[in-house]
Amino acid sequence: MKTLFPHPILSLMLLGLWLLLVNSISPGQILLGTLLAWLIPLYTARFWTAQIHIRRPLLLLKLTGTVLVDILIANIAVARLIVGPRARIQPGFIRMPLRVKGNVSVSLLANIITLTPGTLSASLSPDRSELIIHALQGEDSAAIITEIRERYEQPLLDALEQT
Amino acid sequence: MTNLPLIVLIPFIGAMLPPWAVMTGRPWSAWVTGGVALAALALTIVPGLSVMQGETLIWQQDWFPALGLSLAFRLDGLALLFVLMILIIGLLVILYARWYLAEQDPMGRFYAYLLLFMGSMLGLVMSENLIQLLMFWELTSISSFLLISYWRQRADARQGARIALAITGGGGLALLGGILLLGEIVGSYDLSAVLAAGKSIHADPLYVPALVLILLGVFTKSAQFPFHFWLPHAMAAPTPVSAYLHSATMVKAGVFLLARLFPALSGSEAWTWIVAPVGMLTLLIGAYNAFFKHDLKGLLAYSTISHLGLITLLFGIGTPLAAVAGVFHIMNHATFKASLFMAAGIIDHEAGTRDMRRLAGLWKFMPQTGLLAMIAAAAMAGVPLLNGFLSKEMFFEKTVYMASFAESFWLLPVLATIAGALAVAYSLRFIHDVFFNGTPTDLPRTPHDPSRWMLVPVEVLVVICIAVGILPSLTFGPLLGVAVGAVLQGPAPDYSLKVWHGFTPALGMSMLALAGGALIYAIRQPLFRWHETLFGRIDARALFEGFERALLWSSRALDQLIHRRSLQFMLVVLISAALVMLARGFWGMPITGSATLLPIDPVSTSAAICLAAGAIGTVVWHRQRWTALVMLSVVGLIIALAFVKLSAPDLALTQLSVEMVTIVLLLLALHFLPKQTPRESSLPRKLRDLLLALLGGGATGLLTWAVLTRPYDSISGWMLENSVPGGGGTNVVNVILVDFRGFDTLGEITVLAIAAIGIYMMLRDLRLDVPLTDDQGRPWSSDVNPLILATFSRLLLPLALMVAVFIFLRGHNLPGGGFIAGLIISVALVMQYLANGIAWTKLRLSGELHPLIGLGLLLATATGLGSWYFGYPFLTSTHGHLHLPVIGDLELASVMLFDLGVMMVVIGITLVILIRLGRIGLVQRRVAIDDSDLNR
Amino acid sequence: MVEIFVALLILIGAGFTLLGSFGLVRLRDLYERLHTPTKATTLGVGSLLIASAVFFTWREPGVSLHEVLVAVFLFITAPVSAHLIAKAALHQRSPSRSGLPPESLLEKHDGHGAKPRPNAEAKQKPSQTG
Amino acid sequence: MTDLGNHVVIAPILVPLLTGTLLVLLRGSATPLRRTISMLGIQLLLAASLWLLLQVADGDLLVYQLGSWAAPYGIVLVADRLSAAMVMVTSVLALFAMMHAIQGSDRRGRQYHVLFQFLLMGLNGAFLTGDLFNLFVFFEILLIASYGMLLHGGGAARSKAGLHYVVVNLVGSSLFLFAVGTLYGVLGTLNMADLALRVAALPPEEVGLVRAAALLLFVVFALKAALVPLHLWLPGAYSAAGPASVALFAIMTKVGGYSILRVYSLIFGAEAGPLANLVEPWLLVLGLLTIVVGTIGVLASRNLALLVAHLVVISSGSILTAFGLGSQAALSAGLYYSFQSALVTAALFMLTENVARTRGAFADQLRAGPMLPAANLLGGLFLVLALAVAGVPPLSGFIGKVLIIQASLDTPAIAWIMAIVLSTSLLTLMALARAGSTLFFKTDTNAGAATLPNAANLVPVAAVAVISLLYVVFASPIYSYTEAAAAQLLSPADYIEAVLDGETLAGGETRLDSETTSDGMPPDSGGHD
Amino acid sequence: MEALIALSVGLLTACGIYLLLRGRTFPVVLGITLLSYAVNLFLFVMGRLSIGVPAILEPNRADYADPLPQALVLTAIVIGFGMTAFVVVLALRARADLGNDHVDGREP
Amino acid sequence: MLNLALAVGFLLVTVAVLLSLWRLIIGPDQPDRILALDTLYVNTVALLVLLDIKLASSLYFEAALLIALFGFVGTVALAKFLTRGDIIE
Ligand code: NA
Ligand code: NA
Repeated sequence: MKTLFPHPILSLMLLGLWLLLVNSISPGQILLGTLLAWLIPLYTARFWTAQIHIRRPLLLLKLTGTVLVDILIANIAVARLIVGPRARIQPGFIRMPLRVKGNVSVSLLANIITLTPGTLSASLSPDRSELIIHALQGEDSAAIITEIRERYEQPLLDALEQT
Repeated sequence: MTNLPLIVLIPFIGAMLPPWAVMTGRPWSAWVTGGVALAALALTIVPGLSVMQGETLIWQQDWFPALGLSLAFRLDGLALLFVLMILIIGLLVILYARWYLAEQDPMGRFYAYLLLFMGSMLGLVMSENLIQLLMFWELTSISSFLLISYWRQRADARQGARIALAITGGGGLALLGGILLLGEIVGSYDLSAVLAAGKSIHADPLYVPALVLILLGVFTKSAQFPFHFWLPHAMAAPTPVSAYLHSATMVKAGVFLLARLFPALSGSEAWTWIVAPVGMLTLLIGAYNAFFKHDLKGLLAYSTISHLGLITLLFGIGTPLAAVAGVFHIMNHATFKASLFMAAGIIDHEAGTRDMRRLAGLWKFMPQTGLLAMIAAAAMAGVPLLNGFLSKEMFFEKTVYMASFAESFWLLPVLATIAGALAVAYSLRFIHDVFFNGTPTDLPRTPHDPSRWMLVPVEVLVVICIAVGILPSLTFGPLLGVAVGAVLQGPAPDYSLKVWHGFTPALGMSMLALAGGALIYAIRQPLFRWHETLFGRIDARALFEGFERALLWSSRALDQLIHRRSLQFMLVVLISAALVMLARGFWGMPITGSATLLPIDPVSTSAAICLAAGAIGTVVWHRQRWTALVMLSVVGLIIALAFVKLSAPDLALTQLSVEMVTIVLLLLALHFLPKQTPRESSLPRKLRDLLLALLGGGATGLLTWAVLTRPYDSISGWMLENSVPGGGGTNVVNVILVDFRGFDTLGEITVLAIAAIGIYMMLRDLRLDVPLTDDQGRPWSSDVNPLILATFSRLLLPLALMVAVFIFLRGHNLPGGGFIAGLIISVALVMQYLANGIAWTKLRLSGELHPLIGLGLLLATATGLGSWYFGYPFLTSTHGHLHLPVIGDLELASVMLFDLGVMMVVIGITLVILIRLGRIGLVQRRVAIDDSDLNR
Repeated sequence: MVEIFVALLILIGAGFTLLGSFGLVRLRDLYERLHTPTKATTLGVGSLLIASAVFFTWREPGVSLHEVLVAVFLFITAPVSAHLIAKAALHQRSPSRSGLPPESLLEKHDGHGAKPRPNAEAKQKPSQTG
Repeated sequence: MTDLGNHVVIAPILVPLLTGTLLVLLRGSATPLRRTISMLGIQLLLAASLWLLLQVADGDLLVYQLGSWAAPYGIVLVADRLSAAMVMVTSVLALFAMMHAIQGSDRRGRQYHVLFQFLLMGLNGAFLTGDLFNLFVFFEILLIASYGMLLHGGGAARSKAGLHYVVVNLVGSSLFLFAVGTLYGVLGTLNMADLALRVAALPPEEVGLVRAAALLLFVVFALKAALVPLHLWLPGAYSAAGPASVALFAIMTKVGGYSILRVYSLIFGAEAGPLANLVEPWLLVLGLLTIVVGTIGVLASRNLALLVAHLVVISSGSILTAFGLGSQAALSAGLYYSFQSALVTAALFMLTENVARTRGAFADQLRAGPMLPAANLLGGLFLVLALAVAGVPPLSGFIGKVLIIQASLDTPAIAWIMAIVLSTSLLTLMALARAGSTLFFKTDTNAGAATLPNAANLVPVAAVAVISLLYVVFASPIYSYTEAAAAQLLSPADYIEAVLDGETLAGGETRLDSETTSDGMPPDSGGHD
Repeated sequence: MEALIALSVGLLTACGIYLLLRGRTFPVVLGITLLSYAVNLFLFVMGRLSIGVPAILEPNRADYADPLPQALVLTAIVIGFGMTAFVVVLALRARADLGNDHVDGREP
Repeated sequence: MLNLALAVGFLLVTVAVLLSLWRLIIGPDQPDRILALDTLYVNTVALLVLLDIKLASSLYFEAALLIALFGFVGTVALAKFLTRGDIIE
């Protein structure tokens, strides 16, 4: 089963994607989509070195919601910063040690940081132990780190890494 | 009759024998060659007898009627005379050469060349067709080139041969021009027709150019002034060659032609005023130089020039009797000059030198040779009772006769006598300097008479000289008669071949010449000094070499000017040519047409601004190459947008995909190139380029404007109508690509496949320095594959593959298709390489990419070939709907297979190119690491 | 009603798109400028894509959701792009108004001075997971 | 199943394509196998070419509708006497070049056979296509293959020459597209016969545009044909290319000449109203200039390969001069000259390589080198080919030049043509004599030893020498053919009729009139599945 | 709009030509690319300009852009890509063989 | 209503395009140019979506998809060139 469907989540995603692409849910398209959703992961399986184990899907879903809301907030905040007086921007680099370890979770965290208000992950250390973050209002780095930890890193740890 | 061509053919075929025969033994090559010449001579007997009866034999075979070229041989008196000379003297030379050639000289080659030459001469004199004549004429030039350069390791031989070839070959080309004009005048190249057309030829406006060109041929071949200088240098040939070529054959070809075309060309003022003065000048210059040459063969060479001048002068005079004298002197000169050359060869052979300043008193050592030489030289000097005397008398007579026509012509007999005296003087010198005049000092070896057989040819010739000199009408008489008849193409005039004509002015001139000659010889020492100071430095070869050097120098100078190996120059020329042609095409024509135009909107305007910024930015930053590349990609993006806006979604997709791959490609390449371009164009150069660029841009802009403002109508209406019924697809562009014009697409993927193969070839063993820092000197980041990128790019792969399948499947009906799908897959895979590195990715890609190219090409071609099975032309498509339960209608078309082939080729090629290019650095680095391991 | 909704989405989307580019021009160093397109432009285009999805679902038969694909795609890639650009900027030591992180930290991240090394990960066998 | 004879027109394109594809698929296979496949492909091509030649020899025009789509909508291949002859000459040349290459020079680099086959495909396609854009495609095929072949074997000289050659041709291709685009933009069609019809009916206000496009196209073809001043790429490229490649290149300039002949006799021929005989005056002047400039190059060359490259330029000039005269006799003369000059210059290139190889470090430089043990053989072959190329009797070049001069006899250009053709022949002859005597006669005692040439390598060279002679012997039938080919070119109406109202070859069904829209559909469109 | 297109084609050509005439391989490659953009755009608009009417057949539409030049441009783009790739690699080869990146293989 | 919104939308996005272009031109650093180019790509996606809506045709959707995809690949390649020189290694 594992060799036939190496990545069931991926397969499901692909089927959905196919239906999105063709904008149709006719039986023919579902069949074709299923076929592709089966074949493509089979071919690309070896590119996925890390199997993603979602321990707490609901938590992940909640995190997604948080992020989406934060993106909206981020944009409004950024809009105000851009249009407003430039003096309000007090940027700075923040060094943030990471607690997440897995490839996927580290990458996800980095992306979330970038998409959410005022922060941007600028560099990941080659040993993946820390992140350099650029913050538009980076006077209080500890606060920013704490917020990131609480809002994003912990849920990620819980959902993807800790047993 | 049919053996006429055989006479010519035999020597050519025979020319293959000596190199074989020489393997049996050296002499065999001579005997075989002699046999060949004898065979040709034997074949001449029967037709020769008819000719002696006054017949003209013609053998003709159509060859190339459109050109007017036929295989046509003619044997009349003149031809017979020459055939006999060529064959008989040829036989004697063959015999002579047998003993002349040294052990180390390759004999087979010599005789082969000689037979080639003999055949060419025979063909020349027996040609009935003028173009055929010309072919043999040039063959004589070439075979004589081979003969003269026979001793190829000697510089003078090579040079002499080249000079001879240049002059006579060049003359031959002029002659070709003349003959073509003559043929145009007459309407035929058949000699019979030409000879019969004398009157109309003279009346034609092309007569003078034709005459001049033909005479150029004649004069060069017969070494007439000012083309005479090749002949002395041809003396570098082995003496048998000189004896053959410069007595009876090669140089006589010119005067032969003069005689041959005499009825057609002579008799005009132009003829007389060109031919006679050239002859006279040559006569004098030759005789003068002959006297001052210290080299025996040099003397003979200039004497030959002089005698040829005499013959030319006689034909130039143009009266029938002068022609008789001319023909007669051709015969006489051949006999005494051949024997003299042979004698000179013997002297050279025996004494080891030909320098008359070193030779002396040889009479004691080689009396037989001395006697023969003496008689032959006397004939050359015009001593009575020898053949040379007779024709020279006739010549003197003609000059006297001419003097009676005009007041100023008194000069003719005077000059003739002076030339006669000089001839006597150099003949005397030839004999006295060599055989008497004291005793020889420091000769390389002790001379003695040569072997019996080497003297036989000389003896035969000398006997002829005497026999003709005493009994002219019994010996040469009949042959001269028919020859003259052929030359004049009518009855010969009354002439008498007698030794004694009574006390005529000519006899007086002869006596005067003999006495004068003796006097000149007597005062030779002061004359030599005088000559040395006046003309000593004039050296024809140096002149020719100077000419050749000048030619070389000027052509090299021009060559460097024209053929600069500069790409910029080539491009400037090409672009200028295109501009000139565009301007010429447009000139005087309205630019703007009458079509209704589309309004401009702000989005398009700002897109155009982006495009302009991108293009200009690429130019402005072309020194910062990376930045230029960024600017360039803006242009590509805007072009794609334009395609979208202007209703070409397929184009937009293709443009975007290709653009992407191109940028990656350029970045890959840029890594191994300097990141900056040096400033090296001068301001004028920049201005020139700018001007050209603006003109070019203006031209294409105007062209675009001109077309776009015109209404039009095209064949594409048919394509829109037939796309669904004929091609089975609603995406007309795609239907055109895979069906209506599928052949273009097949060609296009072939181009891609070849490009990949070429690139693959170029990249093999490519070694380039991998920069260890960027252009600012910063070492590279050690984070090879940033984790975040790697993680997400892996996620992208299946998505991109899905999109590609989608794009491929819908291509026939909606924007998309195999090509774009292929590029999407490629880009997705390239992304993996970008994010994860080659080694990582390669391990995870199942299968090789290379075969995709061949398989794709094969699939596309095979799809095309499939239609053959149904009896339709290549690439005929078929399509239809397959109705499946549940799934519904499935649109299937054979072109999808074709498109699949396209897709495979595209994937294979893109990846092969990019990955190969990427691997250069990898390979280099691995080498570097290995090296550092060793150092540790 | 739908039309108003679509129009609103269009205006919001276009507005944020403009905002992103505006920030690009207005802000004073690269690291600041990086924030605006990543957030505003992405959101702007996202909004436009939703407008499109709504529009086509409304105007044409069936649901049109393929725009979601582009949006998802942009949201995944935009932060990665920003991250890589920031990395490049830090590598080049692009100046920052607030000053760059200490050189030792940058060297640790970027490996300046370190010899290039072959791809370590390549040595793993592809079948190994985790 | 279908009768293969119906597809003989496309065979010269498909045979090398399939051979090349097979060779691509057999990547990394052993050399003997590759050579065998390549050689078999060429022999098959030769057979197909001969078959095609025989089919068109009596004056038939064969039209092959690709995809069963009739002209002007689909792409058609057209075989007439001229195109069949060009294909034939190409095949013969290919055979000789391959005979030479498989003696070892194909192994100097990689992928030789693949590139060779695709180059053949491009050449034959260019000769056979009846569609202007398709001509562009085949140009590109032959160009990209020639780029690869030029670089075959590698080295600095080739890289440099290759760069020049490639870039210049890329610009040329751009010009081609500008020209084709303009023609389409004004006339709305791409089929050459259809273009001819539309040009003949051109409204006066469009004349300027079409003329501009036509002249631009002329620049492109002149570039390919190496007409001065657009010949600058040739000497470098041809002298740098390896012998195995350049032997086949000898035909490439002929593609330019062919295209000029085809396009300017068919589309802008006598019927083209104000655009009639558009390029002839240019051709005449530039052709003669090309001969002169080529001769300068020949005189100035310091090595044999370069000299031969300039000979190619001269021969191109001669051909185009003849074409510039425009009469049937002149075209015929030009064609007669063209076929032989391709073979002879190719053989000279092959000989050059042999000479260079035996002379070691002296290669083909025109200076005294080691004594050649096979000087007689090499020199003899050189002599024959030199005479042929310089236009000295009794070899093929002579007849060619005589025909050209003869064709000019009753034109105002006679004086120029005669003067230039004859004097440059002399200068060429002098340069060749000098080169030959330096290479084969002159020895430098310090030069070390030369090696013996590979006799098998000389077989194709000798074969061309023999052919050159036979070309004279059989001048009359050959000329009759070229004369008929010229006549066919000068009556484009037949061509147009055959293409636009013709029958399909395969299936043998008569087509409807081309004006109706239903025309061009497959016999049972949409459904022989 | 026509004028805008004509200007664009002209500008692209001009920039392309200027870069083609530079002395180093990389700018020449850029020039070739710009020139081929110009050519492609030119060839494309030879079917005249039309907005919003792609040649995808739809039941209720009569207006279509001319599909043929689009097909030609597609072919031209693809061929151009092959050529560009070739010339880029050739530039690398020349750099390796000649030691510099001047188009004539020698530093001026 | 929709048309007005579209017109305004086009206007705003067009201005955005020009602003991105401006940043692209003035730079000053290489990363700035990558960022500007990346933004330009996304801006064109916006333009295409607007065009889709305006023409009520989804024929340009794939173009938007590809621009999004390739804009990312381009940014990655350009950025990697700056940090590593060799983009495929
Ligand atoms: Na003496
Ligand atoms: Na690499």
